[in-house]
Amino acid sequence: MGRTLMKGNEAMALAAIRGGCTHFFGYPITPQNEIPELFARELPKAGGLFLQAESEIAAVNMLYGSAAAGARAMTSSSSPGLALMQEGISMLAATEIPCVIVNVMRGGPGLGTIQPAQSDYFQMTRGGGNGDYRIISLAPATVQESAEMMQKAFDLSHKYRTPVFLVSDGMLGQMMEPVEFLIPPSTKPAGDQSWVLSGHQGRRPPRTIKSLRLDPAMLENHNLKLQGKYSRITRRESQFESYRADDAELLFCAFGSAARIVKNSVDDLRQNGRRAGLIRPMTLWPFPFPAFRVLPEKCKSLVCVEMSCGQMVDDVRLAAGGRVPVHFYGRCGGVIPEPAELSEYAEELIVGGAV
Amino acid sequence: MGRTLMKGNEAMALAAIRGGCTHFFGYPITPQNEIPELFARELPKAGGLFLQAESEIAAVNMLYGSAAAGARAMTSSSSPGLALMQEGISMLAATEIPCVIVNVMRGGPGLGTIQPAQSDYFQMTRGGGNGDYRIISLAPATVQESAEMMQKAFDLSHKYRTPVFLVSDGMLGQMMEPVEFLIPPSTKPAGDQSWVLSGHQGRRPPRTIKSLRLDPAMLENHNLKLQGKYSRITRRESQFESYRADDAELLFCAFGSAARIVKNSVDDLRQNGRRAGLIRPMTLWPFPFPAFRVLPEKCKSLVCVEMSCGQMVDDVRLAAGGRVPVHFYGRCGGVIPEPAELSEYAEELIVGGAV
Amino acid sequence: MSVIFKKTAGLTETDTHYCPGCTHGVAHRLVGEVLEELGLLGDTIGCASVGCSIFSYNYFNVDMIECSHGRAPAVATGIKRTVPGKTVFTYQGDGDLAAIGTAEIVHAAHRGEHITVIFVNNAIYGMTGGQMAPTTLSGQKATTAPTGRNAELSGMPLKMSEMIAEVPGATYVERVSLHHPKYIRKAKKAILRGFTYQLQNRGFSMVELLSTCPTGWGLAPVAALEWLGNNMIPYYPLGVLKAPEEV
Amino acid sequence: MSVIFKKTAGLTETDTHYCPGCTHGVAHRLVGEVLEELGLLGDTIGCASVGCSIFSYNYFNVDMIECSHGRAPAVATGIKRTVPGKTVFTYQGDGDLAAIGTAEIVHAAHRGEHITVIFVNNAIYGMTGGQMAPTTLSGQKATTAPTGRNAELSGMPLKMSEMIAEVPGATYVERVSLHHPKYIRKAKKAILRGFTYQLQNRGFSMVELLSTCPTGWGLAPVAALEWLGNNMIPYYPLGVLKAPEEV
Amino acid sequence: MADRRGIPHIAVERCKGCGLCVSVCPEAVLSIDESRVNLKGYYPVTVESGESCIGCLSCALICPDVTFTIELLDDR
Amino acid sequence: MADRRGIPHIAVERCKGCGLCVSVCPEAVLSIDESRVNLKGYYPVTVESGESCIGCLSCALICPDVTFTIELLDDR
Amino acid sequence: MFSERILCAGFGGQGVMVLGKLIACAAMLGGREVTWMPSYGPEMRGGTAYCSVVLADHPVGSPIVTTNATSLIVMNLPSLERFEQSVLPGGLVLVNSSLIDREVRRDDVLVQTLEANKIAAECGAPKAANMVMLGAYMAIREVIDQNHLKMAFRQIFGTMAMTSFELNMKAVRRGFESVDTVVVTRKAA
Amino acid sequence: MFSERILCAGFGGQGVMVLGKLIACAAMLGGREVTWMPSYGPEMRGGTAYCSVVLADHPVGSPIVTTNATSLIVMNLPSLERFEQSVLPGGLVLVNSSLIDREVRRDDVLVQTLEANKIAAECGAPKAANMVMLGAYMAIREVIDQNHLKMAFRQIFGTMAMTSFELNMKAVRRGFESVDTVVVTRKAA
Ligand SMILES: Cc1ncc(C[n+]2csc(CCOP(=O)(O)OP(=O)(O)O)c2C)c(N)n1
Ligand SMILES: Cc1ncc(C[n+]2csc(CCOP(=O)(O)OP(=O)(O)O)c2C)c(N)n1
Ligand code: SF4
Ligand code: SF4
Ligand code: SF4
Ligand code: SF4
Ligand code: SF4
Ligand code: SF4
Ligand SMILES: [Mg+2]
Ligand SMILES: [Mg+2]
Repeated sequence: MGRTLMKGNEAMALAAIRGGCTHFFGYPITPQNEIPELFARELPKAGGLFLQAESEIAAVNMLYGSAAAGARAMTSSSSPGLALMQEGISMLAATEIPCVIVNVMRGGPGLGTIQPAQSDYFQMTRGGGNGDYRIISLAPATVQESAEMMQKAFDLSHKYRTPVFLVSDGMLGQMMEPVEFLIPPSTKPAGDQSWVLSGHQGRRPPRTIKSLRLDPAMLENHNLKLQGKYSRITRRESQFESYRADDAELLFCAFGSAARIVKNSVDDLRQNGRRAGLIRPMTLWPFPFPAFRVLPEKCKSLVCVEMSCGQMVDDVRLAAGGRVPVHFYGRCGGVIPEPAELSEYAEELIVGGAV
Repeated sequence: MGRTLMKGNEAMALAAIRGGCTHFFGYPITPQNEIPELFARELPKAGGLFLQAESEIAAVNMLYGSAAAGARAMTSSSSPGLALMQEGISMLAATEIPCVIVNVMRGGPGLGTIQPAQSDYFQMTRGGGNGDYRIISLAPATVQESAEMMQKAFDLSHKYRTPVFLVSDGMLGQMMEPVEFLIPPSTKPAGDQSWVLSGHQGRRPPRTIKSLRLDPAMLENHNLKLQGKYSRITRRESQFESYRADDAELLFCAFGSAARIVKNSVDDLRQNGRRAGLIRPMTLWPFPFPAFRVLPEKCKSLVCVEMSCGQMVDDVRLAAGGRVPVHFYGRCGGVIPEPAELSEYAEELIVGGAV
Repeated sequence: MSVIFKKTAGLTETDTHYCPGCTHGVAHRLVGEVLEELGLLGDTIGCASVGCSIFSYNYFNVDMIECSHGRAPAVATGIKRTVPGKTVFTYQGDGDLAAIGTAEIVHAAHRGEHITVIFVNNAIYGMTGGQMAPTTLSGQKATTAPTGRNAELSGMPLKMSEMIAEVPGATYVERVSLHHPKYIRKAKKAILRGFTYQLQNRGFSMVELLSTCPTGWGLAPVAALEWLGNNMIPYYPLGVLKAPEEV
Repeated sequence: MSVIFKKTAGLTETDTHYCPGCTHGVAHRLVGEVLEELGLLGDTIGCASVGCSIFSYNYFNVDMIECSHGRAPAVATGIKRTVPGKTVFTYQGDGDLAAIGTAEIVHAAHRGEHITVIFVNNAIYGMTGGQMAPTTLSGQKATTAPTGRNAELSGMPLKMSEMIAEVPGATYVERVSLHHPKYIRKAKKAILRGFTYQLQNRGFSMVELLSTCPTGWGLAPVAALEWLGNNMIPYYPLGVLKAPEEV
Repeated sequence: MADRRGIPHIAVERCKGCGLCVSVCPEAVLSIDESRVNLKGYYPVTVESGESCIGCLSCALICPDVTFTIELLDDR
Repeated sequence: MADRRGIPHIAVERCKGCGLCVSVCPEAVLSIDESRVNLKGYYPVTVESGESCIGCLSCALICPDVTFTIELLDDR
Repeated sequence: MFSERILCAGFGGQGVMVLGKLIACAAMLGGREVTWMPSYGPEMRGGTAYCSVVLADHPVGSPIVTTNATSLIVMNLPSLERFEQSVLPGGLVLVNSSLIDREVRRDDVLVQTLEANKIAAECGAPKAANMVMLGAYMAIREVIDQNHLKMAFRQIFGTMAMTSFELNMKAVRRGFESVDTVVVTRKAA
Repeated sequence: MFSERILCAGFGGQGVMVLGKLIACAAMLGGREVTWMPSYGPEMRGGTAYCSVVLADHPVGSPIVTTNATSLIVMNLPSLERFEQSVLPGGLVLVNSSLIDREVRRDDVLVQTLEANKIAAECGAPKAANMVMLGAYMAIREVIDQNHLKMAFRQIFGTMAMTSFELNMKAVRRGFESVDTVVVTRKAA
């Protein structure tokens, strides 16, 4: 196909179809509407199904049914819509149903705004639904990566039988950038289908997909099984990008949209002779703690930059473990920071002696 | 009244009425049904209103309307019900509506069980709704405290114009213990009513309660205002109990039901000559970081005990800041740890040299 | 000698957890029998809802999925749209279907989903201990209506079948009762009809079964049957509320 | 010389953000006039819903509250149950009321809440850019129904008023249209009647206003009025669907 | 019809002693046996006068626990 | 009725030029003025032949932006 | 430190919950720290109902008695099956032999059997077998006195008809007395 | 490092979004890194529509051009009012003087005015004022060439009717040429 100019939302939808997605259920909400709209046009042509649900709650439950019946299925929404899906997501995690859920984040709380933000980090990494569960959470920073991570999301979800979040935002979803589809289209996974609801045909005992276990010992066992899976994922799947970090004195940590902006200011700072670098989590959960295990020798402080009032900063502090101070710089409510203000903030820290 | 034997759920409901609660909206769910049932019997007698909603979503939105119209109003539910309320809670926080929301936690994820658990710590401290917001989260450990914190919850919610969580669980809610109502009944708060919807009577401009702000600068300002309030609350309202902690080598951290059990094992360990102690967060948010600022001189390690797979442990690690190792012991799925197993775990740590 | 009645293969060997005399068991049997008679057991996926019947996934001899409270029709939609060749049904209580799940049932009907809904109306929340449901009768006591349902406070009981019948996408809606063998025979016919329309891809079908909850009502099982007959049927009249033109 | 028409005090001076020719503006005016004429402006609390009319809180000269998508009837319930002396209304679009908010509207009606619902049905999601609504007509194009609504896939359009009229607690339900001055006069009468019943504590009233969305429909404003008259009214017949016996 | 002869068999261990079958049997064939408790802890139903059974199936239709198997004596 | 004389006043800056009023005026009193743009950027409506106005209020009833004030010349 | 950990178990209708509540309440009125914790949820339906009661002279930690009961009061056979092993060596097992026709298999506990249903019937209060058990418990474990029990009745039942109060107290007394009159099987602790 | 940051602004129907997309796409086809970012949401309705385009020879960080535009293409007056201050000193302001009858007030930027609507009408494509602006932009900032623009047309519009393609290209050419023929106001950088 070569490089095509495409919105992040469109790239995710097309990549999903390449990733073998056959069923989409969703409810309109800005700034992600290009996703359902593209599916509405394209999925039927590919023999798949686009169905508009009456609400986000219905959408996530249709997704549950569809994926339980064996489809590669997904939904997408934006922040308040995700809030409504929490019960359903907890259920998907509990019953280990593979599927993909996109959050094109906007500012909050409440209705907030339709402009970009990253203030759903907690929602994307620490549930919001009830109980102990974790969702793999992938955070692209470019349109190209949005496409690639979408294809990967389906594979991960099937590999671990778990829902996967793709965490975009209004900026990444609405902007156009060159995209090239490099990953070959997926064919249906030959993987384990022994849990899929298909009718027993009189040839096997009936199957049940369920989360309720009234015997505490059984539910604890189930939880331990889930936790075992989560540790495997934590060990194997955390991912990050390291940008000019090797010799950094001041190390930024930022993801997604914020990270792209931070890169600009890392370059600016470097031009001014400041040793700045960036660690960009590409998985929000599992958070890439290994990236911080060995900090650059000269690293004097970490600066977490978010388009929120500070949520990932908890994880950065946990990663720092008290070894270096962690500073926070955030903009919120739909405001997108400029590289210059980040550089300025960093300069102040350096001049103030914090770095 | 003297000491009366009472279920935690009943004590909360009665205390709410003493706290001036006039309106309750809720939807049945185990193990909190005694709360709505008591309100159904008692509130009408007190001139108040009990209304059963068609769902938790309706309940939290009725609460929103009622509190916005000036009532001391509340709802209660249990874990999956709370998951459904997330959008509404984000809205309540955004619009700064004072009200009280009880979570009588049960095991998860999904439907999980109706037995006690503490696996909604994330849900109770890091939203789950969209956007940057925080909810004051009170965690009683006895029936007596359930009653006291309930009355306090209303006052806090009005003081800061913010929703307040009362975090109980199936054990605290279902068990009976002696209760004495010591705090005098609240009278209606004379506080600021300038935001209450009351009809303008042609005497003032119309009022609007809203969360949407399409101008990013305005929404950022609103967020900063909220954050300012959250820092004030963080500075002033965090609370904890310290139990035999002064000279502890091994310091437990646990809240609510788990904490009462830990107390037993602290006593056991002390009897065996082990210097154990407990820090019990009484507010989950704001987490009582000050309790950990100065650790007991001899403290060699922290042990976080939860009836979950480990959620508060993040905050304990943040509190420890790398100064001492943080261990985690959890039971989940409705299993309640026994003091003996905790003591045993602690002994192993001590013998293993971790402490 | 011939066997004229035996337990259907549509039910598993597991004993139910229902209270003595609870007609959920009768509803189960009827669904099991119909699925067996239509030869559908191997090709059916059932959606269990949250209520006393949550464990129905242990009792029906078909693949089953547990659905969050009220959401079974959405889950059923997802399944049916993925494997249209399978028979898909939901089994829902009145709290599940008529309260929290109102939007999902209305919109499954609205879209004309080719599914069959078994709606067990016992006028109460059984599972959680006898709270008032939208279907609780006027004056009927419940733990959250200690002096009986008060229409001034909570409105008159909701007639879901009448409402759903108004939705263009609903094909077949009938209300039957389980309080007497004669009525149980009719109930089975209705269930059969519901599944038959599904097999013919003729859209959404729902059968409302008036059912007892001796525990929640605080009545002995036999008294509960009578109470149903004397109190529920007058308010919830039995019969076909909507049916397609036969083809 | 006498002024026979001027802008009502029921609306603020703020200009609306609605697209040119969008009849949301007409609906606003009618509600404002009725509230003014009944002398209720100082005693009314309005519930804005999520849709193009979200900013209605800037336009009505009454205290207003913003409600999450679909939940206005629950919020209104909370308000009315707290200050029963105030007049409480919701203003909701068809996506808000007929999709995500189905449960809330049905149950507000079910409980017979003494509120008035202004239901603006423009057969589309205007705010989010023209997606299909439950009320979108068969064959009508929308961004999520690019070849037109297909009844096989999405069912026939949902007639909310007919459905709500079936709910026992609903007192007054009428459907009117805003596509022509003659109909607008009738619409105002209906709105007046809705609020009057509320003042008499006679329960739940809902007025469905057929409305245009020139932008979402891709039509010029005048063409949109015609389209409404020619296409919506035949499917959504105007008139009283339910009204109380006069006392 | 009066000639019709049925034989009711009861899976006693499944019985919850609810008495619904007893209440609907037109021939008073069944009764609750209060002299014993089944493994589940209920007084189970018992066939009191089997010879009167007309095989009408009422008991089987109303039994929520599907305890009944009914045979028809077709040689009469 | 033909005797009735109305005077339409238009809050031009509020007008969005949608033309609804023009389309419903029975006397062709109104027209869109394409010669100018109001502050909002629309071609506003204008009174083309005010003398024909019969004060029927149609324009006022249909205008979504409530631009009209109508007076009745009652001396006729 | 004093700590009595009691499990009361039986069928749904046998009144084991109230039995536990009365013990807890009377002990509270006697100045103890107490907790009472029910089993709850749908598994109760038709199955075994039970509650845990803890009496102590210091704040009670876990209100749940699982493997470390000091007393077990069992009203029916399934409950004995389920909880026999939960009693600490040296603990008490109080058995309603009206409905339990097997022996306690442990030989490291104190066993007291009594025909509670029969005794209750004799008192003219056939439903008060739980009160008979309560009386027996009071006789063996001297942690609550009759006065506090009477006050507990008031607190739990509110204004109760005098006759039923008298009947219940009679059953309690008969249970209390029966400890000396019925066959006692004491095995070595 | 090369970095061109463009703001295109005008009324909803003026085609500023497409104008920006064509620039971005053509530049991409010419080998640049590019981003395009629209304003979105209901405030667009009837108001000002605008988009940001960034062209660079390295990966683009922020796709949003706010205060640091190197070029501003304005199609109507409100857009000039809103964005005039967003241009960096030395930057370009390209003004559609058909609809903007005031002068640019900055004296530290390069200003080019052209009567885009009039020129478009002259081409027989009255709706193609945006294409005229595009041509002028190409003439001044030599970052995209005609060939890539043609390919960009294909990518963005798919199979477009040949006539409308030709018309659009004609408008682009006339815009390109007009830079030398219309009055040019250059102020000192
Ligand atoms: C989200 C959520 N809310 C509430 C509950 C609690 N709950 C469980 S069953 C039930 C009601 C069951 O009533 P019904 O549907 O009538 O079924 P029945 O038990 O009467 O057969 C409720 C409210 C839940 N599990 N999940
Ligand atoms: C929970 C949630 N889901 C989705 C949205 C996005 N959304 C905003 S308005 C709207 C639909 C509006 O349509 P309608 O109610 O018909 O009003 P209209 O704009 O047509 O007047 C939607 C889906 C939202 N804000 N919140
Ligand atoms: S509670 Fe009611 S509905 Fe549930 S099993 Fe018992 S009788 Fe049946
Ligand atoms: S989008 Fe439609 S409903 Fe919304 S303001 Fe524009 S015309 Fe009106
Ligand atoms: S078949 Fe009929 S007659 Fe025979 S036992 Fe059953 S109910 Fe009685
Ligand atoms: S109806 Fe069934 S369960 Fe009930 S008594 Fe008869 S056989 Fe037993
Ligand atoms: S009042 Fe009637 S006649 Fe006069 S301008 Fe308006 S529509 Fe025309
Ligand atoms: S209807 Fe109103 S807004 Fe539309 S053109 Fe006429 S005056 Fe202007
Ligand atoms: Mg029910
Ligand atoms: Mg609409």
